[in-house]
Amino acid sequence: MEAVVFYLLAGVAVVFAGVVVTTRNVVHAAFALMVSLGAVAGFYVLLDADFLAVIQLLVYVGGILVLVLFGVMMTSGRLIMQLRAPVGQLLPATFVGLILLGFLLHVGRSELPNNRTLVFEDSDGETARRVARLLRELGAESARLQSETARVVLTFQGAGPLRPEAVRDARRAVERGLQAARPSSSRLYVIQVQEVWGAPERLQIALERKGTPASDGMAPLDPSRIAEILQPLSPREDLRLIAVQGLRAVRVQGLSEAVYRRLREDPALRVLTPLSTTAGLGDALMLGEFLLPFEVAGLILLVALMGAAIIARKGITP
Amino acid sequence: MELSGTLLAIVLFAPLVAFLIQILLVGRWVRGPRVAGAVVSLLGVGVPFFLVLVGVVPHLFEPTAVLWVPQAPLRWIDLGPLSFQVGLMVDNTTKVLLFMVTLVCLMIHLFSVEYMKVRDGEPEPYYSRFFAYLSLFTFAMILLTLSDNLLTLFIGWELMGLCSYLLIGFYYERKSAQDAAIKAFLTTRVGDVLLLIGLAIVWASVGSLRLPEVAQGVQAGAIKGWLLTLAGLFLFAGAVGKSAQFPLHTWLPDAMEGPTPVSALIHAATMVAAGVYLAARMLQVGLFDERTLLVVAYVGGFTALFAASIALVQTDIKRVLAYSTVSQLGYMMLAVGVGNYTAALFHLLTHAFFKACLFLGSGSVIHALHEAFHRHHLHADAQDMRNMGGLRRRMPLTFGTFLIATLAISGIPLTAGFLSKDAILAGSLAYVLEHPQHLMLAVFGFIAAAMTAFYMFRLVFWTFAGTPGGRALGPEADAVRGALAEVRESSWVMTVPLAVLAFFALWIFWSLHPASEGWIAEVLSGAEGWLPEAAHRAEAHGHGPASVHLWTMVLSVGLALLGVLVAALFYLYRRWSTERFAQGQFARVLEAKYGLDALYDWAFVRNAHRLSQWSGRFDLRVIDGAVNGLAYLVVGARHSFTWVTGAIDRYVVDGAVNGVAWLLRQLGAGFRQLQTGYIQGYLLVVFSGLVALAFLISAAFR
Amino acid sequence: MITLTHYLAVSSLLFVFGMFAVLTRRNAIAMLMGVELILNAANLNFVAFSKYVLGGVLGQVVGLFVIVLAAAEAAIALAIILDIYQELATINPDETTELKG
Amino acid sequence: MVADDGLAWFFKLVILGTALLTCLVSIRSPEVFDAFRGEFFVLVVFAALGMVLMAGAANLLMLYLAMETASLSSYVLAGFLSGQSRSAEASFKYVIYGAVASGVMLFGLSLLFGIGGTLDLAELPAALAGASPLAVVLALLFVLAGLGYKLASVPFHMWSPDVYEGAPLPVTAFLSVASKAGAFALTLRFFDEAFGDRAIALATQWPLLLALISLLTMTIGNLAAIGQRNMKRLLAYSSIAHGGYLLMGVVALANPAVRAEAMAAVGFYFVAYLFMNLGAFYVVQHLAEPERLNSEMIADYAGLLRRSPFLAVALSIFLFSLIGIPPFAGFWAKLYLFEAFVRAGLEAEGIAGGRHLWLVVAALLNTAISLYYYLYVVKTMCFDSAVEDRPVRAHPAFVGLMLVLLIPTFVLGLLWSREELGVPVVQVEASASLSSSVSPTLGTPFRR
Repeated sequence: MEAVVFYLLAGVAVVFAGVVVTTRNVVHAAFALMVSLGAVAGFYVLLDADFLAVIQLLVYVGGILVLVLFGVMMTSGRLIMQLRAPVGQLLPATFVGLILLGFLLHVGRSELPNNRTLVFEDSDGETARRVARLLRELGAESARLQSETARVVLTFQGAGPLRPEAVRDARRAVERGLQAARPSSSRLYVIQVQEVWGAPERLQIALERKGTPASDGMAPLDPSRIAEILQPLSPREDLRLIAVQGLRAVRVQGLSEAVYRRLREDPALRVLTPLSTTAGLGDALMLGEFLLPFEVAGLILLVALMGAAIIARKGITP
Repeated sequence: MELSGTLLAIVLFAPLVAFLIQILLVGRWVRGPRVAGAVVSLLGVGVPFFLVLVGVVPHLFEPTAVLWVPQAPLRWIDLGPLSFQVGLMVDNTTKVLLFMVTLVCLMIHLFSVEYMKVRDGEPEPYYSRFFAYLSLFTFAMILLTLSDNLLTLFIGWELMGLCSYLLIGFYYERKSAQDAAIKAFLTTRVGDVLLLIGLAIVWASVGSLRLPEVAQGVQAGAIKGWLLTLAGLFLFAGAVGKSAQFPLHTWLPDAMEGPTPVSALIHAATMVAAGVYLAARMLQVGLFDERTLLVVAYVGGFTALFAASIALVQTDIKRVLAYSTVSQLGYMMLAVGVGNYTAALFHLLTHAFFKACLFLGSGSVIHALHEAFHRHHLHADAQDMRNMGGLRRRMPLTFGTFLIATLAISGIPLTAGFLSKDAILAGSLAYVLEHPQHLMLAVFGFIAAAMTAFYMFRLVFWTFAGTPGGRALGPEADAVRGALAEVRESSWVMTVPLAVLAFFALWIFWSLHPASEGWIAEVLSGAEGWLPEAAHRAEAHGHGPASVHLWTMVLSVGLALLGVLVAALFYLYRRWSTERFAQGQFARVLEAKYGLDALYDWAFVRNAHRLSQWSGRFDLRVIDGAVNGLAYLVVGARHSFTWVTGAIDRYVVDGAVNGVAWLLRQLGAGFRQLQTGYIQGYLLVVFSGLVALAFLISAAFR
Repeated sequence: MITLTHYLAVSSLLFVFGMFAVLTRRNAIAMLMGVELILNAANLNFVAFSKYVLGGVLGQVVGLFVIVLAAAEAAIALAIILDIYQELATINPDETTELKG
Repeated sequence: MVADDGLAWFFKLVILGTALLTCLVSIRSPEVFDAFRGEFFVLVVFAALGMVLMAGAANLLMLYLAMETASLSSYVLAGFLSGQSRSAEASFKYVIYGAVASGVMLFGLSLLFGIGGTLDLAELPAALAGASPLAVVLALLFVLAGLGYKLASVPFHMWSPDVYEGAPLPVTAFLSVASKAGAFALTLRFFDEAFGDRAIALATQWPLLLALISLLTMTIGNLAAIGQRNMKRLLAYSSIAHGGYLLMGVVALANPAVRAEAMAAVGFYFVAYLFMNLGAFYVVQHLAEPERLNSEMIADYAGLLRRSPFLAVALSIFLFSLIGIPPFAGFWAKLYLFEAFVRAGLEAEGIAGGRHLWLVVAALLNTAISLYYYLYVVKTMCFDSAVEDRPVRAHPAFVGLMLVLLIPTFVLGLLWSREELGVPVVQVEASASLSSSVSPTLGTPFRR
């Protein structure tokens, strides 16, 4: 099924990209580009990047292409124009394109690490051993296996039903605590803050491992060590940390496709899925290590806004 | 599909069955071009191709050898304790060769369906006989590749000799065809006799002719010292005859008397490939020791250069291609000689495709010209390049495919030929770096590369560029020009095989990486399951320091482009004239093919006793000449010395100051010209710069 | 089974098509479309690597930034193309060759 | 994400200094469009911010964002002249070229990300250790397309003469120094942190690659400058050539033993380059104003020595310094750079190990070539007879500015050595992300 969808999308993306480079009508080119980029959004869905797919459709297909179409309308008297280059220009471009394609396909096929990563829950420490044994049996010795703490859930107890300020303060305290405890815990980030159903005075904060793979590997963080870090921080007089639960996990990297499938299908292993990629994205952007790039991106938008206004108006203003 | 004995047996015997059906049934009752004959033969090679595609190709990357020996070992000849066991074997080398042989044979069969229909305006009377021979030829080659022993290999080998005799002499009413057939048969026979002696030595020492056992025997030291060398040299002599290496190469150009598809078959997929295949196998099992290998390398390298130089002046389109085959086979032998087994077989494969494409392309041209000349009742030679020209527009498909194959044989990047030739040249360069005393080996290869590009583009420019019949001579010249204007593209039965073969002449099938050997090298250099561990010495050479590849690429591409450029200046733009060159002594020597054909004719065919007289005269002339020449040289040197010192004063010292400034200004103006103001031009520079840098740097560590 | 190689093949094709558009289209806006194809090819790479090799959201973060940047770049580029249209009444890249040498 | 070390700080100062001078000379420049004069300064500041981020970027994403910030502002700045098709064309070419180059670079970054599995430069060496060299080099080449575009190095240089000629003069001067400074800081950090590892350098042969690019850049830059008649364009090509020399410093990074010296030499070169190149551009800008020569053509400079001795002498000094004639800063800059390069080469083993000494010979030959066109300008100013004799007066404020640039051009090399000036480049703060500390070879400073 995945294969069918993939080939369908690939066909659409590539064929319409082909239309972009061959059509004689610039509006058709813009529409073909829209379809091609829409297919890329489809790929994002296949690649578990739902949020990005939505953004792709909204910003690219919705925004940029409208901009491009406006550009087309404002700069051309007629829509069908000499878009095609003479052969003298086409030939070298084809030539260079073919070689480049050859290089890229070659690298993609046989030079890049064509491997996969899996993360399993490992609450009892048994999973790691089981995975290791399976890997040995499958002859996949090259796979790297490491234990780590994938998720930590902190439970706070308040005096009475919690108010929004208390929730906010708790969250800030946890973040500050994590920052202070660098670098050992800097690979965790707040993923979810939720009140416990049926216990209005309780609050749970889930911390999850960052998307960055650790080349150093985050040693399985002892929940008691987390507690040690966070204990001195009582966010408020009326809020105490009462429990720290860590979810240990096994991360296996460098799996070949066959081994990957085999491991996924093993009934005794539970694959750990992230709580939410959208939340993870938001967290990485707004609170995590990508805050500075996020600000820079905002700045870039400002520059674009200003620059476009200046350039567009300078000819009009005397 | 599983690789099984049954599958292999069908692959092997299908062409034989086709042959038998034709000879026993079809040929008897029907005369003239009947489709039945063609269909039987097409099936006879099409079925094996299909089986190879589904049964062998999927197992390409499995590093195993499948040996299939009949249940009760087939004892061919029982001589008490010694007996010949025969069986079939499929290892990595065989897998790729089988694919190539069946595919190329299929294409040639298909092409022949149309090509052989007519002889001199009449329907071909021996149509099915021709196809019968083709089938037998195919069977012989498949038998040779599938054999696990030297006995059946030798049977296939001899069978091919017979087929080549039958097919070269297919137009037997022509005297020249008869002569050529006999010449081919006899010349290769010289090699075959020596080969038989070699086999005898092996059999006597090892006690078996099965390849795995021979490999083990050699490993264990069953043949030692000079006996091993002797055996190797005898075996190599067989390959020399079959693969038309110097000095037994004279039969191959004459074999052009056969129909063009036969030439394609002999030159690409079967006969001549057999010699290289044998040499490569012998290298693999260890029957070639250091001394033999050196001989192989020198014979190969010299042949590459020697044949290329003769091809420079040929005017018959098929003869140019014939000498180019000899030259390319020399390359392969050179690769075997420096121990570069992978490169030799790789070039054998790529060469098969582009050479078949070249021959069939020339066949397409000849066919069209024949038709046109026949319609105009002309007797002009349809194979003479001087009667061609300007065919580019008349036969665009033939031209396109021919050009691709020409680029491939010239070793221009982005073709299969570039990949394999580069591998050979890099191997020889690496060998020379290790053994500087054998510098000539690399020199042979590189100079031949430039010559190849030159004569192949000369051929293309003469045939396809310029004005139609622009070079035609004689009383019929004007009529030839008129006939050429009516030439038409050949039918799809002929152009489809051309397109298929041209595709395989591109790099993309062999390797995605445009500057490095791809999967094929991976397959070929993989361990062969039947060889003893330590016998994998085949790959000992051929991989020198990383920078060797870089320099090889720069040198070979540079030389090839130089060859193309010089050819273009001579024949396309007519900047330089060939007149003076053509009247010179050197050209005459080349046209006489260094006199070797005449020499053999004279020495072996006529009376041999004049040889002594001749050598006496040689003595007189050469030694006398040398003394006189030396004196002349000394006098000349003194004169030129005074002239040079004067010139240095006048031109160099004065000129340097002004010249450098002038040069700088010119260069500056040149670079200003590059800055054209076209943004897309700038971007093209970006991307082509990227590609060029990638090419260069990736060649340094492939 | 779809592997990373499949995605890389698609992205390589998109990249080469984008390059081809940039090199051969005779309209500045169509060239810009080529740039969008190149950016999308890169983005697809990022997301595919992120899923297959790393198993995280890191590549998606980059993808998000790239989409934003593409929007900003398109805005500026279109403004400049409008400007050159006002000056020269053409957006054919072959006709903007006053600066050269 | 963003490094906070000596390298970043040093180049930040260079960039901010250039930005400050650019703002100063733009206050009255007629080339800056009056209606948007305020926005001009904002854009200069934004561009400088982008370049500052480039100087510190230690992460692939940040690297791209910083480059885009600098680029987007620069596109607008290049098109700031109103009603002039040349300026519009310059910004048009700039934006198309820049968009493509950065797109290609992004593709390369995605490949690097895929090979290494990380965005952090500091984590790349470990991740790249076992990777296939071909994949790494291909990714590197794509990234180099973007870096090379910012560095204006061959074959990614072709935008720069056109853009430099068409853009307003203050912008041209700004781009030729600040943009290049940011790009060089980025390139230094990129190769030092991600590819500095000896094994990676040997496997991928990037020093050979950069040495080739450096050779092509200096040679083509110098040769193309010879035939120029427009002073702005001549300076554009000369700055391409200087980029070629500077790349030698990056090549020298391949030898860890002289890493510190190489960085310091590039730093020193940039300080010298800041003064001499900006000085030359500002004299050209001043002369191009309507009340003076109203021309950028070299032919119109004839007899300038008599018409305005101050401007002629000032320009001559800047040009002498650009050639690298002894007492001036440019000489010391080149000397230090070549010395570091030679040392790096001598200590390497063989060509494969990074012994690219041929490049020094090429650089010296190139210096000789550059004499030709620089001295041609000086000759025109001093020896050719003028068309008219009306004196040309420099604005008093401009004379002040000139002194600010001239004095360092004289004394920079005499007062400070590479170590004294350039050492901050490699001094590492505790929290900085540069991994190794000052190289021990700095203990034996180079004495003159």
